[in-house]
Amino acid sequence: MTAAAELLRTMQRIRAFEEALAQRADRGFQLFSLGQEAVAVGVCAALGPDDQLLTSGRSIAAALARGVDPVAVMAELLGKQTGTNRGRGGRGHLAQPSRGFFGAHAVVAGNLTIAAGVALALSMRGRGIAACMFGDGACGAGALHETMNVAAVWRLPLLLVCDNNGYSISTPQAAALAPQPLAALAEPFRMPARSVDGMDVEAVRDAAVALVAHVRGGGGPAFLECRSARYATHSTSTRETRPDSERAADRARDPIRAQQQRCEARGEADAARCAAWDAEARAAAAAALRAADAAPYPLAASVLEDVR
Amino acid sequence: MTAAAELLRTMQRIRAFEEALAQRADRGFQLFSLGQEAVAVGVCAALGPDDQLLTSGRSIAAALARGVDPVAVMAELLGKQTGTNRGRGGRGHLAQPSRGFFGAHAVVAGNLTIAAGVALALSMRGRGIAACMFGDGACGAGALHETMNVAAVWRLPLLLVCDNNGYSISTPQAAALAPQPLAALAEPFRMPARSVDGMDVEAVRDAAVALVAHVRGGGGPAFLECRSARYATHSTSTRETRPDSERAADRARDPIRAQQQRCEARGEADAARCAAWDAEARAAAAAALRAADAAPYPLAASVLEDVR
Amino acid sequence: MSAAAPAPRVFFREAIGRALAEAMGSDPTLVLFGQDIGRFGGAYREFTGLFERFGAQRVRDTPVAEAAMIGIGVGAAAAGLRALVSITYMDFLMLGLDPLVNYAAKACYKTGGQVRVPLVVKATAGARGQGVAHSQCIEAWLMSVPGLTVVAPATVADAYGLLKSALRHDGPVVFVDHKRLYPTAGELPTDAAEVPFGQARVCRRGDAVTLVAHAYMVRVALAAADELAREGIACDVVDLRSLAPLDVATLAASVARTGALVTVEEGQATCGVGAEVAARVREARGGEPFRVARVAALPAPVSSNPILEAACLPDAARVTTAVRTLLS
Amino acid sequence: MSAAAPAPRVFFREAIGRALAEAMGSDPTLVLFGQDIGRFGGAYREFTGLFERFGAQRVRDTPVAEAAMIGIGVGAAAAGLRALVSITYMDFLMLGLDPLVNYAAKACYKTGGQVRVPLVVKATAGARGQGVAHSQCIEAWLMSVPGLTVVAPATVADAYGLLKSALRHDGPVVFVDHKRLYPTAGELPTDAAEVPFGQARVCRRGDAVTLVAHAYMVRVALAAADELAREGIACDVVDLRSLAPLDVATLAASVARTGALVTVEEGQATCGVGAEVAARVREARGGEPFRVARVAALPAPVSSNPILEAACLPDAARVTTAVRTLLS
Ligand SMILES: Cc1ncc(C[n+]2csc(CCOP(=O)(O)OP(=O)(O)O)c2C)c(N)n1
Ligand SMILES: Cc1ncc(C[n+]2csc(CCOP(=O)(O)OP(=O)(O)O)c2C)c(N)n1
Ligand SMILES: [Mg+2]
Ligand SMILES: [Mg+2]
Repeated sequence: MTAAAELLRTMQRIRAFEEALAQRADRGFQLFSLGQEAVAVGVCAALGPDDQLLTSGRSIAAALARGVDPVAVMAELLGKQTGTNRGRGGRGHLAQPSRGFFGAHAVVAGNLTIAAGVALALSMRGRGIAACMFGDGACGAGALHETMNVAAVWRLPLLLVCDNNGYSISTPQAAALAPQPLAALAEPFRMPARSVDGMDVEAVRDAAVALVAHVRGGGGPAFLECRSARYATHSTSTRETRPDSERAADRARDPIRAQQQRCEARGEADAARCAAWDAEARAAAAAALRAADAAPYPLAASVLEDVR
Repeated sequence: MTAAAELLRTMQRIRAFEEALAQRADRGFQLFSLGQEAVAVGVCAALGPDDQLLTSGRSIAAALARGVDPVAVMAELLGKQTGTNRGRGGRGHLAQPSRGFFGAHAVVAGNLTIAAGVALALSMRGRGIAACMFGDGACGAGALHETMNVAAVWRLPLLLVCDNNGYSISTPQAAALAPQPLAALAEPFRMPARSVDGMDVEAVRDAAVALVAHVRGGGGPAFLECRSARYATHSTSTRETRPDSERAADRARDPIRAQQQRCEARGEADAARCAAWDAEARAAAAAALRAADAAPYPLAASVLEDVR
Repeated sequence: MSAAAPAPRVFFREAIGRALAEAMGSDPTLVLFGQDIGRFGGAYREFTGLFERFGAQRVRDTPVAEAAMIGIGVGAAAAGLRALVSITYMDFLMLGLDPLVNYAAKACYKTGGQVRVPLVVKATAGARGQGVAHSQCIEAWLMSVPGLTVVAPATVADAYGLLKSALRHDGPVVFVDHKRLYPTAGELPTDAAEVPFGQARVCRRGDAVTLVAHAYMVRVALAAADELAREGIACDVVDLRSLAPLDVATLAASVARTGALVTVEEGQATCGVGAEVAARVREARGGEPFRVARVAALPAPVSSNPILEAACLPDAARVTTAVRTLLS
Repeated sequence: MSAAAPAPRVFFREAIGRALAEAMGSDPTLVLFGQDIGRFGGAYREFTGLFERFGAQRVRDTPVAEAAMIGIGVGAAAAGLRALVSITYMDFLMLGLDPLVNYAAKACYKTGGQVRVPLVVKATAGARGQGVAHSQCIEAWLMSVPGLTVVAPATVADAYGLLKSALRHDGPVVFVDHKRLYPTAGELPTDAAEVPFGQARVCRRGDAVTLVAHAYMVRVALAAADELAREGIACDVVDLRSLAPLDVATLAASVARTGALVTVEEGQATCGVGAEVAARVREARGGEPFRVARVAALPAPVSSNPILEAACLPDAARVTTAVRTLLS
């Protein structure tokens, strides 16, 4: 299978996974990446096994793109003992450092300084880089500034990835953030920065590959802004505020459809093959959901375990 | 008297004041602005009576340049009841909002967000702008980023003044800060920014006047970096770390001597007149010190006053 | 309460919205700051309609930047406006403690009375399935800060009345609104009044034991009292309402009658509200003995996991057990 | 203590420096972060020589950015290093509470044990003429955070021993070094040992009253005990050393003998260490009565003004008065 097809299939798996999980509204709200799959998938295509990825609370796509077992992710999101975090982290806190997914953190911008520390540890231990995904919302936070500055002064191996879906809950980017594009934030710190179409998985991947090469080569941090669009509401329990027209326009640039068309155009996969992959992804998601449903909850008596 | 001579005299008064206070080592440590007088004086020359100035802990020059009564400043620094803050604020917390000196705050970068709030209040009340002085050390802090962003989005009437003396205690700028010049920090926020020689009081004043005009005109915030040099140690109780050669070079570009030479060259004041002004400044400082010495300490019983 | 009109029942968010709307209407210097409080109306719709009525100058959507939100609120309040800053979850207040504690709480003192900071920080506390970094109750930290007033309503009437008081106070106030109160409703007379700081509310009379709680835990304490009543144990239930200042007189009077005190809080027991209440009552009682027990969260982070969250937090069963153990 | 060599007297900063140097030497993954801790050697020269010996990679001068300092320390520790972050004054810890409390203290729990954070945050507390925003003691806040260990030495030996323990612990520890201890000296045997967490130290024996303190206030308590001894009042003085976990057994045993407890702390009384100590002792004593008084800072900011600072803070006179009042 070609690399382009792999990108497509990973996005299909994420989409199928989230759509399957969306059926479980009874299990608490979720933060989906529907529409934003290309960002996580493109970035992860540029990372290696020794690297670590940190994300914001919106983390399902990233965890799956990084290769974390979907059954364990599903179990975690449903609060089961077999989850990645033994059911204790849940939505917003998925983690599996052993798979290079250092984890999600639901405090907006709260993952940035942590990521710089992870980058430092990796560099002092001699292998790997850290990548950190955050939303446009995090760009107003001081932690980004502090992180960019220290990372630049110390030349930390850190790739900062702004998954800019244009909104912080209901607040549009322009109402909250003066810089335009957000990648401009990196300029004073004299680190390479790129702003790309986050709905184009290959564009994301290509930019990420270039910046990762810089970071891995000891050049210090880099900044990648991916302009994406979120199809669903902020979380499954948040009310929608965007006009229908805007949402329709967003839906029109579906990263999965675009990649499928690209694969077809290039002759890397025909429509039937793509449909088969999609069916496979849906079957796997359904299986993950069944496995998670069947798994036990943690015991109430375990509430004081792993506190310190 | 000419404007240039006024600038000179204000700097002389500040220098004399701090040198007089330096005799009182027994009264706790102090944070002097020796060498940095031109920054506060140049900036204050651009402010009007409705404006408010906030500063970092290094605030004597700013308070005096803003026109706060030196007797009250001296009393405050010696912990006396007749001080600006009734002796409760002391070094690092001088304030007299009624004189347009909103005050000092000794938490590095802690004054920035406050200043943005003051700017908002002034703009909503229809007059005045806020200016906020901070050191290079504050430029690594997230509060600067948050402040610049909100100020830019809301077009707050805020002049940010970085009094860059090149050091945060012992840490040279380059060891702590990636941006160069520091004024570059303002660029992503699309506000006007200037970096000027902070040892040249007219250069500071001219840049401040231009940026204040922008701010006052509703254009939103602006950023002024003044490259200065601190002659003394960080505080009177801090050990010196800079090489003698560097300190000598700093001393060679004395803002007061430079302004005096300028006045003389322009024929605005001859050497004798400048010396007389200096003597006057020293006499006034000595008088302020005597008055402060004579004033009472606050009563221990007042410790719970003004808590809420 | 007006004799004429029966008090209408309103939701918690409506009580807050009404207090805000009235204060905005009567005080043109009042400005609101928060994430998604404008057209969106706030996480719990408690700001609904304010943006439309008072405009973007006075109802300000902010970036996600809690330090700046609080700092700007503080500075604006210190310079002549009145500010309310909405912190979506109290956990994020940690990001803004520097301007709140190091500046706002000290401004009046350190300037010798020149600067006052009429600021309200509304911080939504407590657990409701949102996980380890969105569930904390840190009001005990704030109680300890000289210069801060801290209030935490448990009812619709107190949400309204305490917020009205906070919005007229001339110093910084933290207003703690608990997530689990948002689905609750209660009576709010049209002529509802301000609730002064420093006055606890005895919400149930009994003489076997004093239960002390605040915010959502008042409901838990009342549920426990209901159950205990069936066993013949009559509880005095005191709703603190105001954590700083504390109404020690009401607490001490209750304990004088009951001789037993059980404190209930959703935050941690360690250095918590209950420890302070017990200490103050003891000081006020001048050595007269009484029994004490504390009920609080277990010493663990509060997971979003429903099993673990429930295991961590106090509920009526834990309160009744504590009471029975104490009295036995 | 070794019988052969008499224990040399060293300054507080030297004890800290020695613990750091030894830990750096034996654990190559240990990295230090702080403002001016490199060539400058730290505000109290407690880092002197470490930069020269271990280099710029492991002794890192940071910008003034407490959130990043702590966050980077946390991240580095979580990803396989061991980190010590020096916060010049505990007041500034407020700027870094988000990574410390919302991430580090919860990382192990929320990842189901996958991530451990061997981090020490050294935070210098207390008042010594530095004013309202440089004098606070907020260790009580930290004590209440599940997942955090909090220690506060009062002596040279404990500064060394607790720091050594902290630098081997596999979770986050806050190490509180009080400013006024820096001019003090004490014995530090060359074979000085680690001091385990959760063990208080009885530093003076008596059976009239138990004085409990930590950090600099242990010296104040001892001075008060000296004075009270002259009046025939014999004090048990307990140095907590470890605030979380608390050594309740030692405290309860002392109070069992004396029947009276006076807590002394430099922070605020409200929700403070003393309130917690009293509550825990009470819980441990199962209702056996004892008398209690708290001595703490007055509820005001701590001014740099010498008169006001002294008026605000506990001193031996306030402790002796509290003891006499309690026992009378
Ligand atoms: C410090 C902090 N403040 C507020 C929140 C509440 N919150 C959760 S997600 C979110 C929006 C973040 O927007 P963005 O960073 O753009 O990420 P997106 O949700 O769009 O992926 C907010 C404000 C939070 N989690 N953390
Ligand atoms: C948040 C915070 N961290 C640390 C300190 C300790 N401190 C006091 S002054 C200072 C140096 C500040 O340097 P700079 O901003 O350049 O101002 P300068 O002293 O050079 O005028 C530091 C680190 C502080 N006051 N506040
Ligand atoms: Mg977004
Ligand atoms: Mg400087």
